[in-house]
Amino acid sequence: MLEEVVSIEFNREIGKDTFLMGFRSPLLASCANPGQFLMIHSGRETRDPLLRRPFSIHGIQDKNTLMILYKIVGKGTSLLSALKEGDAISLIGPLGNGFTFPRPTERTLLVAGGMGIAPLFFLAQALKKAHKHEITMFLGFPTSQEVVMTDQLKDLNVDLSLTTEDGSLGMKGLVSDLLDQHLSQELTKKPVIYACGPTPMLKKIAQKAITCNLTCYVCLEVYMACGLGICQGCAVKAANSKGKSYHSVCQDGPVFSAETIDWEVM
Amino acid sequence: MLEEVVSIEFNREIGKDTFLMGFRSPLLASCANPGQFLMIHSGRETRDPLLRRPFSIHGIQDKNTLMILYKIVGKGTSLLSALKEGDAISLIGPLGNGFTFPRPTERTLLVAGGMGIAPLFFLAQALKKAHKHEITMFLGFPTSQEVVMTDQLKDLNVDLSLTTEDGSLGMKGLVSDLLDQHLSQELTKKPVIYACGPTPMLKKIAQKAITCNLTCYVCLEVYMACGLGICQGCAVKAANSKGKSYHSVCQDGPVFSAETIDWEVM
Amino acid sequence: MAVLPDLSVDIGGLRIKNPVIAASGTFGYGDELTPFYDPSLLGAIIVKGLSLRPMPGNPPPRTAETPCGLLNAIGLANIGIEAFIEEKLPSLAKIKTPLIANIYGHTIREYAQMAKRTATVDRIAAVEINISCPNVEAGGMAFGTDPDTAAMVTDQVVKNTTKPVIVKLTPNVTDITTIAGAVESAGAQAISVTNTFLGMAVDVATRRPKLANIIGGLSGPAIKPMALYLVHKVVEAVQIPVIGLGGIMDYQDALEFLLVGARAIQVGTANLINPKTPIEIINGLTDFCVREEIGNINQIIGDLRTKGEGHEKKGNRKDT
Amino acid sequence: MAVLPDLSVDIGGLRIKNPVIAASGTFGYGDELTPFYDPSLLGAIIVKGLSLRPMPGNPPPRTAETPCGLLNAIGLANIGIEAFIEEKLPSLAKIKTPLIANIYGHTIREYAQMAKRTATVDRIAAVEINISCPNVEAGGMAFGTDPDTAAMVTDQVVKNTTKPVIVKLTPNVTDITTIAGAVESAGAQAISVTNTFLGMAVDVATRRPKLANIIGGLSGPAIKPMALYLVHKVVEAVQIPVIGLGGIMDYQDALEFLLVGARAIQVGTANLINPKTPIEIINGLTDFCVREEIGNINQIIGDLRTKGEGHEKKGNRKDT
Ligand SMILES: Cc1cc2nc3c(=O)[nH]c(=O)nc-3n(C[C@H](O)[C@H](O)[C@H](O)COP(=O)(O)OP(=O)(O)OC[C@H]3O[C@@H](n4cnc5c(N)ncnc54)[C@H](O)[C@@H]3O)c2cc1C
Ligand SMILES: Cc1cc2nc3c(=O)[nH]c(=O)nc-3n(C[C@H](O)[C@H](O)[C@H](O)COP(=O)(O)OP(=O)(O)OC[C@H]3O[C@@H](n4cnc5c(N)ncnc54)[C@H](O)[C@@H]3O)c2cc1C
Ligand SMILES: Cc1cc2nc3c(=O)[nH]c(=O)nc-3n(C[C@H](O)[C@H](O)[C@H](O)COP(=O)(O)O)c2cc1C
Ligand SMILES: Cc1cc2nc3c(=O)[nH]c(=O)nc-3n(C[C@H](O)[C@H](O)[C@H](O)COP(=O)(O)O)c2cc1C
Ligand code: FES
Ligand code: FES
Repeated sequence: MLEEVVSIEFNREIGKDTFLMGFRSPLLASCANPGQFLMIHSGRETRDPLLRRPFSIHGIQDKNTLMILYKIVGKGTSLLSALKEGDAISLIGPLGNGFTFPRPTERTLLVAGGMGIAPLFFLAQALKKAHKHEITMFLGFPTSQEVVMTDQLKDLNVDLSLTTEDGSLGMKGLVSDLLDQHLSQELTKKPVIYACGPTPMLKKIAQKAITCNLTCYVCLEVYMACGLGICQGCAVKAANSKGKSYHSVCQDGPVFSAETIDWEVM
Repeated sequence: MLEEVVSIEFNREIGKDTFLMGFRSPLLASCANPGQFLMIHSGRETRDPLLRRPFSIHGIQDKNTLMILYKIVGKGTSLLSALKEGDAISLIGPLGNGFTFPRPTERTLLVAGGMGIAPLFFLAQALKKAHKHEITMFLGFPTSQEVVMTDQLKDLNVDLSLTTEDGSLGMKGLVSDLLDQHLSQELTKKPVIYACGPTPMLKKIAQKAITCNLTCYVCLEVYMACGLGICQGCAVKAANSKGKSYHSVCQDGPVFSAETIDWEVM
Repeated sequence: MAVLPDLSVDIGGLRIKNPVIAASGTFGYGDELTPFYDPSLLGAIIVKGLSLRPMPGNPPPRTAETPCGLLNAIGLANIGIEAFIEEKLPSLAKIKTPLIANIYGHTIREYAQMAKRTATVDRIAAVEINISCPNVEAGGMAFGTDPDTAAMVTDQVVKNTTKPVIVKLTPNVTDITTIAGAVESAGAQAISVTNTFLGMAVDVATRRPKLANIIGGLSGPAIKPMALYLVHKVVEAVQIPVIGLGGIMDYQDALEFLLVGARAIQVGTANLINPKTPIEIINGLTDFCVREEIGNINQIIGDLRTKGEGHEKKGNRKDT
Repeated sequence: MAVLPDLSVDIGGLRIKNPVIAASGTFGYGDELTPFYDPSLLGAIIVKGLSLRPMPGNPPPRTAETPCGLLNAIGLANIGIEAFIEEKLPSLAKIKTPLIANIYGHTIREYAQMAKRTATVDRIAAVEINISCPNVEAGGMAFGTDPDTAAMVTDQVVKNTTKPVIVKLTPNVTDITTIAGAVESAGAQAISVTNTFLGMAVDVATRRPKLANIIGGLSGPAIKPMALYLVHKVVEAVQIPVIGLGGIMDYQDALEFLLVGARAIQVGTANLINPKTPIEIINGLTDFCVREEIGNINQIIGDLRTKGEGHEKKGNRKDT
């Protein structure tokens, strides 16, 4: 965990309101794992926005360049998108616990909704590198204009299925529908599921996985003030009320085993 | 008085921490007078800084380009200096009352301290254009690195004298010293004085002018919240307590005849 | 296709065509911002705070910027109620929206006298009592921090005018609901929440307060969450309409106040920065209603949803 | 050439090497930010608010950003004072700066019990009483809004511990000086001003409060002018040292509080954004003193200049 001011190498729109940003940080690049995240602050002179914003590490390029993939949803991401090559940003990372890798023989199923693709792409890359895993991936986006990273995933030899909510590309519907369909088939080998995306999607997937008794890891996105484990702001209800009642997403997560979360209240 | 979002044509450092910014605004350029000012806001996504900042109109280029000359002193000016060609800023103007021009035969003396040069350069330009006035100008800066616009003033055929506080260029001392010296000579013709700069400098000059019974216009810089005459924030004590006690700098000024201000409390 | 939504609301007997009102002290006497738009478009205009006699205001500096906020210690500089009515009002004839007089007295008697003066002036549609100004020595906020005094002022104003009476509360109290309850009982027809928060700032280079008055009132986006909380509390405590204000800069901010139950909102500091803010808010609210298929703005007012845990309901936008 | 200035100050019998203290709830239990710097460099550390028994905290969402501010409704999630002393304290041995326990009770008896528990723990240098938390049902802020109750809590804590007692006040009162006076009379050795301001925020897309708890406490730069005003008032009202906090982000902010008379300052929300803030403030104060030829930080404390009108004194910086 370190704080570093880095210089932006690129920051380009690769889909509607969706940006890929890269910055040089050999130190962070050398220790980043899929599922971990960064807390980023763009403003230098201004106190508005006040807090850093959390972003998953999306990958590493040429050993020294770290990437994030993000979508404009508000003030912070909008300001981020206006930054140009050479501009400085401050980041803290790598934070949180990354994904637990599957055993080399396990069937691996990645399910990404929207920007959930950010950490899962990094995971796919890492898995392919480590063990040449066979990976099935379900991707969901609101509409075709927001679809990103499919070429890169195909280059990685990932078995890809796509949904869009409006049906403008791939199957029409939600990515969780794709998973339901898939799991309703007779499966020879139980998959390990890795999911990241909006909370309602994760809830559906996690509950399905628990019902089917499948190992499932979710990468949660909640509102974070510090990302450092000091404010206790990022609580999620723990499933097992005998132990502690809340997990800290920034410290105990953001990756959780599905059954450790109380999905009822999510 | 209008609000306009304009595109920056240039924004370059022409002296230490001193920037010249130009933006296209045919409408404003057509009605701007020397001594008038603009309220400028640079931030789009952010509420910090909150208020607009006032800047004198520094001149007009090619009929359609308006210029300001400014120095980085805090948050607002620092953010302004980071803007690049093509970036948008919002401005309101032209605001306030400009300088009352001297009669064509009057000897005209401009006294500028630091950024006080901004409106006075515009005035010099306008006077030369209108009547080919003979203009004497006293300029003061903290140090040689901050000296700007002298070449342009020479091009205008202004009779220029320079002081720096550290003596690194021109005479060592304050620009008000230069005026004192000048006024201590036997003068054949009484000059009309136009002064702009820090308040302590204006105070000295105004009091001197009043003592010497000279016509003197000062362009005041005070803290302004709105610049529009609605907040009553920009008050300065009026000299004649029989009438109203305070002037609104943004409405009644920023140019005042020296004897209308109560300099004791400034 | 879309029928324009009905934005009109009723504040204590005063019907206004939309819930967007210009706040006192940030809109001059009514026509200063005419170069930017026609003020007749506003729901109402509350003019600069008026006192019985003209007041010069405090020595400068009177304003200072703070993070997302504005400190002011204007000290109620104004021409006095008489000059306002005689000299200013006639020139405001062309403004086709209710004008509300914001009045401030040094004594309860002064409040009563001013109330009486408004009673016969047709052009004044309502009176807003300022018992919450932090920037004047006598009276001002002092009247607004004690329920009994607040009630007495209200009572005297109500008794002396024929107009709807709005009481503007100060946030600088332990329990705003007791003050709200007291002025309601005393006959106020509506309550404005909130005036500015007490604050100060220091220039470290000179080691001097940034305001000559040392202390001032804080306004602007910085105070929005606190103002919203206070509106929420007052709405729960009283029956009469509440007008919300404090840091409203855009239509989303306005919606936050309407959702917690404000019947109308006022725009203050934002006028100083972007004079067109009130118009942008009116347009924003109109578009929002069209988008969400809301025919009447009253359907939004108070529609805050507090049941259920967490943010799981995100995206569940439509229910009209 | 320059001798390093003496930054040490005394807060109610506790001497600290510099006036920069980590605020409760924004610094964990003391060693969480060790990856960024050695916490021994701080003047003191106030640990996360402790209660008699462990508390799980409020349901999420617990935080929301507002303009230049942070709303929180953590609800005092903590492991309880017993677990803190038994399990946490030993691992903090390597931190060479005073640790101050911030305690919160549901009843006056609980405050007394916790005070007693701290009495025998060498590693706890002082106790800060939290009678100002807006985010818990019983107690919390309620104890801090009434002078008599505030005095009773203070009295019980003072009687039951051997440590210096600091009382942390809430800003959500009409007159903070009466509360400050009451806790001073009850034996408090120092006063911290201020805890968070009550606030709320609404997500207009979902029409739900942004905090599950609906209301929360506002902190960060937005509150700085109000906190500074309150410190100014309390400094004028009491003899005991005042610790200032609220929105301090850099050394200039810290200087503002010192100039109005705070003996020391705390850094809260800034830790969440830039963990190195307290160190940058210590360095900034050191450089400032060197630049201004100030040998001892106490020369700055309370050196606010309020004489004379206007800002004519600008630039007149040196007088030591
Ligand atoms: C561990 C983690 C990893 C993340 N990784 C990525 C990523 O790789 N790419 C990406 O685009 N986004 C990611 N996010 C979400 C990202 O942090 C938010 O989109 C961002 O903080 C929004 O900031 P803003 O100022 O633009 O929006 P705001 O103006 O703060 O908010 C705009 C809207 O977004 C919602 N929102 C804000 N923050 C969050 C959040 N943390 N979680 C859910 N909703 C939020 C708000 O409630 C509001 O509705 C991640 C979040 C977490 C916690
Ligand atoms: C009518 C008018 C015309 C002006 N013309 C110019 C110009 O042409 N070029 C130029 O560089 N500046 C000009 N100024 C001053 C300019 O407005 C300020 O420098 C600017 O507002 C500072 O903003 P900031 O955010 O950078 O500084 P801040 O962070 O707000 O303040 C930094 C320091 O500057 C002081 N300061 C801020 N605003 C003012 C002000 N209005 N007057 C005096 N001191 C102030 C503050 O007290 C503080 O000490 C003019 C001011 C007025 C009123
Ligand atoms: C410059 C200025 C002058 C004000 N004058 C008055 C006044 O005369 N009477 C009054 O009731 N409120 C006055 N106020 C308070 C505002 O009407 C409003 O209550 C407050 O600023 C909060 O709203 P805002 O954050 O939208 O500005 C003034 C505020 C400012 C900033
Ligand atoms: C996330 C968070 C948790 C807090 N927890 C506590 C606490 O446990 N006890 C306490 O006395 N104050 C607590 N506070 C209040 C801070 O200590 C401080 O008084 C307040 O935030 C104002 O200072 P700031 O603006 O520098 O943050 C907390 C504040 C925040 C933001
Ligand atoms: S975000 Fe602060 S503890 Fe997790
Ligand atoms: S700055 Fe607002 S009236 Fe002049």
